Amino acid sequence: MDVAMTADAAVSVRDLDIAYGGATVVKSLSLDIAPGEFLVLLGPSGCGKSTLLNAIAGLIDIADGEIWIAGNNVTWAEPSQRGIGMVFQSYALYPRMTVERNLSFGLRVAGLPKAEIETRVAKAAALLHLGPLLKRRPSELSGGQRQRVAIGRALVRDVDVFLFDEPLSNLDAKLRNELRVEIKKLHQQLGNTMVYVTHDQVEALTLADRIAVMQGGVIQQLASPAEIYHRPVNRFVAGFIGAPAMNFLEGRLDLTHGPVFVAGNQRLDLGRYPFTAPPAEGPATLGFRPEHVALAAAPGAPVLPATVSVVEPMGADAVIWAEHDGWPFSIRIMSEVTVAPGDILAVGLDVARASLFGADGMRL
Amino acid sequence: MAAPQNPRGPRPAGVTVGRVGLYGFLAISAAFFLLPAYVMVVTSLKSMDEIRLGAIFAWPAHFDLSAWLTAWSGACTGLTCNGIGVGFWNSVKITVLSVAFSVIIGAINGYALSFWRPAGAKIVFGLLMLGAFLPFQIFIYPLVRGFAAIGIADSLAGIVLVHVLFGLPLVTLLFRNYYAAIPVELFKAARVDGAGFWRIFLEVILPMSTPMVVVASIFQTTGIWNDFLFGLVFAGRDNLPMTVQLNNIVNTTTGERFYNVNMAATMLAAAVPLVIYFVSGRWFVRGIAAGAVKG
Amino acid sequence: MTRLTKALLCCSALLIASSAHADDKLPAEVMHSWTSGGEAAAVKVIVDAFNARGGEWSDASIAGFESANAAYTSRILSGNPPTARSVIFGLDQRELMEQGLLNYVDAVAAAGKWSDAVPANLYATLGYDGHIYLAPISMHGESWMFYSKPVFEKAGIAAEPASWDEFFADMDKIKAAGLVPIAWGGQAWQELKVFNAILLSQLGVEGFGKAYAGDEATIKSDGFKKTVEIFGKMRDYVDPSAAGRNWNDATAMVISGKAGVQFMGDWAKGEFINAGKTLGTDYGCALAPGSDGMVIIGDAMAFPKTGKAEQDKAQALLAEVIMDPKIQVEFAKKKGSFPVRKDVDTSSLDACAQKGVAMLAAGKVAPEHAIIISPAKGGAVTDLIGEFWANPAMTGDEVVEKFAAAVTEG
Amino acid sequence: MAAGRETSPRLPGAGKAASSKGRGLAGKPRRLRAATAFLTLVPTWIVVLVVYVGTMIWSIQLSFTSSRMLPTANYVGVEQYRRLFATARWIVSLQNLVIFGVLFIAGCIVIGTLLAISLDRKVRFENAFRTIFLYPYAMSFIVTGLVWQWLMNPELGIQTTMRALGWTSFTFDWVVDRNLAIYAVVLSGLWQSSGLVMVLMLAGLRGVDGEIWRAARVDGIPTWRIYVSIVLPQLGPSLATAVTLLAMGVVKTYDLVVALTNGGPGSASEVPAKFIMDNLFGRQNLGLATAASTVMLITVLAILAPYAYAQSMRARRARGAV
Repeated sequence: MDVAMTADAAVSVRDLDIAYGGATVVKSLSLDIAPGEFLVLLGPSGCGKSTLLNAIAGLIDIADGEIWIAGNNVTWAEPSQRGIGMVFQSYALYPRMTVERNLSFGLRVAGLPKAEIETRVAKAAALLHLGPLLKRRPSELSGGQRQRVAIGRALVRDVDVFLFDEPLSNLDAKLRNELRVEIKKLHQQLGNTMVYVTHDQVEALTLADRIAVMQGGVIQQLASPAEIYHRPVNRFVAGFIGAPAMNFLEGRLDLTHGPVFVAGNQRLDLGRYPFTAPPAEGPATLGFRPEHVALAAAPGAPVLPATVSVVEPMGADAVIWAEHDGWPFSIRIMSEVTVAPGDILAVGLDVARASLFGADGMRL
Repeated sequence: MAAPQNPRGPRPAGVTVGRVGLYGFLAISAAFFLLPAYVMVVTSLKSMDEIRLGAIFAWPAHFDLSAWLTAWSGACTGLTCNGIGVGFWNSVKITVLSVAFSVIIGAINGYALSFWRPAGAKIVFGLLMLGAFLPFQIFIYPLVRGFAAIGIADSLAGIVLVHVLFGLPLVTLLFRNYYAAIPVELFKAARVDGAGFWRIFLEVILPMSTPMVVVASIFQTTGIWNDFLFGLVFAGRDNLPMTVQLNNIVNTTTGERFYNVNMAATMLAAAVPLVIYFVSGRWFVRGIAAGAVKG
Repeated sequence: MTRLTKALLCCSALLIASSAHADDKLPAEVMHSWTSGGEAAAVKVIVDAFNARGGEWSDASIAGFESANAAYTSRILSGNPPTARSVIFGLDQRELMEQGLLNYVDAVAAAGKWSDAVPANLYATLGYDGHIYLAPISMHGESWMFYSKPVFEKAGIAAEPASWDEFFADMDKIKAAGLVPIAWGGQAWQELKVFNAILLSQLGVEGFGKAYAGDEATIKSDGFKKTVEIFGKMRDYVDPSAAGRNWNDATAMVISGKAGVQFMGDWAKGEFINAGKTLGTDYGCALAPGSDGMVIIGDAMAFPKTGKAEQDKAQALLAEVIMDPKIQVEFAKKKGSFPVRKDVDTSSLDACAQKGVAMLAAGKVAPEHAIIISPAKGGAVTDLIGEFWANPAMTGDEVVEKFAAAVTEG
Repeated sequence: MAAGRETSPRLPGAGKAASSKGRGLAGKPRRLRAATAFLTLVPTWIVVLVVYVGTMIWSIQLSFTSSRMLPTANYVGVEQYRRLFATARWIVSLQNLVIFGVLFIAGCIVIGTLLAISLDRKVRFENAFRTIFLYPYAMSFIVTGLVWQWLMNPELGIQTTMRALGWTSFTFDWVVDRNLAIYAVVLSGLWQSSGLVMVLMLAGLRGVDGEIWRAARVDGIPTWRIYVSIVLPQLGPSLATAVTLLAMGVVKTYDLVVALTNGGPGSASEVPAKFIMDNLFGRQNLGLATAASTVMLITVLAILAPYAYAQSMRARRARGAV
């Protein structure tokens, strides 16, 4: 890891180990987050993303490693001394305090002057439209309002780094979308560093400057949403990101006459595939996004006959579930195209935009 | 936990065999539970001559409240004929102090064990629970010696300390379980807000603990108010609780027994916990529903 | 501590005490278990006399044997014992004497010539290692048979039974009359008292003591086996709900004419008196059939070491008051017992007590187990007899064997 | 009880000591952060170590001496234990503890659960019923024993009354029957404590998701079946609380037996706590009493240890599943 770069980072995690009762949950993890960056930690449940966030917050014991925030080594600092604000999935509002007192609790603990507390609370309340709710108790608020209060509580702390632990998971779909936009706006307005944990890829893709996809306590890929979506580094990332999921075709790589992917009796020419390294023969998996399957033969692309089994209209577009030679896959099309179950389509695969993975699951 | 007023189960559909059976079962159960109370009340209202007839269920031939009066202020124990009333304020003193301290300490223990888990938390809790399962008579000699050594033998401090010592396992257990049901994120949020051990306890956790404070207080009040042996051994002569007087009246070996006075005295001695149950029974159920049974 | 230093301490204590102001009252906290009406009235006799002679009695009464002992022992362990505690004669307090935790009252005993006034076999149970530790208060006869005169009349029984054969014949008559022959107090301690009464009738005063001393020949004697047999036979003459019954409830059965006889200590007289019954017309008292002697238990006062000179003085005063002949008689009258002293005028006592006095004077009293064996052994015997009563399947030989084990080992 | 939040991240304390390279801005080793929590537990530690463990050690030590009224240091090896197990009354006490413990706990659970279910069926006067079922819990065991002694006395109580009412063959004489006396103790115990279980179970029932009822009704499942197969299995935590509270009482059972049967007839209803109390203060048998309490301690440990082990294994598995 480049030390010079770490010194500039808003949050820097170095060689972090976290263990519970003998089991290592996070193993020598390093991560740098730039000032003002919106970083999303994404992964399935149990991948260690929340653990990592809690470690950054100082809420759990780490076994080894260091954590730096804003150029300070805060590995052993109290959560409150780290210059962070945190928002939790269950809101974690203090049930016996009014919204106002919830917001001001941390400031009161810190012993700030009353006027200063009032200013900050008022500012946060204005920003989050909490003004009319200040005298209420959490039990008198809706889920969305509660989460806004929770965000406000992080806001008033006037810190450089915000930590979000699945903040929208307890909300219904509509509220989730609204609040997601609000968080994005907030980030644009404040320009703070935000570290955001979620298992929802839509949140990740829409909010993040960079996404860290985690699995088994290890960051699988750390890159921009576009990079992650289009050029996943391994099968796990490829399969985890995207809905419907990426289609995988099992086969082998044949280099006899230039790179060719062989699956059953189909031979797909990989001449246009951008290999990251010189390819080697052997078993391989070819992955296609549903939208990269065309209903007509694309120029220079291999064509497959496929039978339609289910059509899912989704408004703007539609997903077709089809099958070729026992291989089920999905296709995303514009909804104007009418297709019915039973139709036989000729589909073309855009090899240039596909992802090829070797036997070890790594991108080729 | 659903609020009690939420609809549960199918709406009762008029008079059915099931409903009749249900009320029948409840009525029989109620009779079983009320029978002893009935016998105690009617016995306390009879004269000794009528009691010697041996019909314990019979309605009193004529109401005689004198046994109650005697029990409260006239029954003799040894040379003093002051009834059990004299010990009343001692019992109140002992119970209030013991309940207050044991609930406060138990709540802090439960909080520390549940949220902070300092080194050895499991061991101390395990030993505490083990202590709750020992026959407590065995503690008397060592405690007497220890209390004498630190100068609180035969004192209010001594008896209160004993009750706190032996109430600790149960109260700690209750609060620990209750706090286990509180989302840990709340605690984390307070930590991020910079609150320390006491601040989180006093401003965040304790205000949420009312239901369990009620439950723990009721449990403790019942146990401490009804205690006899510890009061006798540790309270000292000036602080003897009511139960010691009750025992002197009820438990005489070679003296006469006035059953009407005994029954009245017994009920008077049980009055305080009974009233607490009648008044706070609803809170008790709610408090337990609010957390004691979550695991 | 050597005897000499003890004596010096004692003397200096007396000096300090006597140099104190004459008007100073001697405070004494007395722990006892005499909580009921008659008992309290008896204690009052001592209290009044004690206060009149310069003491200041402070009453600490606790009912129930285990509880009172727990409190007493705890006070001693915590170094804050009461001035005095009512105990029973004999081995009950022996360990405290051995451990030097009790004050002895040799001086008071010598001055009051206790050795002359108290029957020798009782005097021997008051002390240990040459000292007198206990001030004897009163004696209770325990082998009494109280009976209902109306029931006896109804069943056609003319005289008190003189032997156990007569007794069972009489009981059959009561049974035939549709009444309960024996009002049985179904608690082990009461059952043991009945057993003791029978044992004395079969073995006599000397044999009784030998049996409890663990003398194998005595325990295996025919008299002992006969005792077991008579005791077991009584099961046929009690009502089915006797188990667990308090003694006073059993007495009430005799009072109300539901039952014929009850074997109990002389404190049962109080129940008859409270119910307005008259000795001789409504009820009678006889010693257990065929017994030439009486089982007794005695109340005494023990004086824990407090380390305070004033308390030592109060203890001496209390011991003196207790053994005062007048107090002895008054106390006995109120409690239903009889005096320990042989040399007092007992004409004012009731007929039952007079019989007791006569027995005492004739040396025909047998101190019960609580006096002559350790509490552990006494407890084991109590368990055994209670279990034997409840379990008719237990054979006489088993009882003999277990009794021997209980009185030797505990 | 309280499997807790083992899946959630935990706070400092149990982990490794702070590594020196980690000392940074705040400079405070993490261990110290939990210092306040640890300090507040110090009184409890003292209680546990001095009073509980201290007493255990003291009584174990005395059990190897010949102590009678007062503690002595005359060691006699396992003599007291030999005596103890040669004492018929102690054997009976242990048997009774098992009988009483099992029946009392099971009975309270069954009755309490039935009452709770009944009250959960939207009955009228629920408050009144609940108070009636719960009030005995406010009464001391001494009172309970006294009253039931009367009620179960064949000549005073229920038996006589039923016979007087014309049912001449009615028999209810458990207290005076040496084979049944312990069951009389169980019965009065049930009267005193079932209400508590009712409250715990009622609280549990009120926490059951209402949708289960709707789902089961749609499926046409009979009410009793819903309780047995669906609702009751969800009441595990209530059950655990109830069993813990009742079990604490079982080991200490003393007053109830003293007041009801005083251990009789004979020694038919003796229990260990009474044996210990009698030998401590009635019979000047300190050595024997401490031997008995040591046996009790070992018994409790033998029952609790597997339970605690299972709990910690469960916690470990839960953590492993993160």
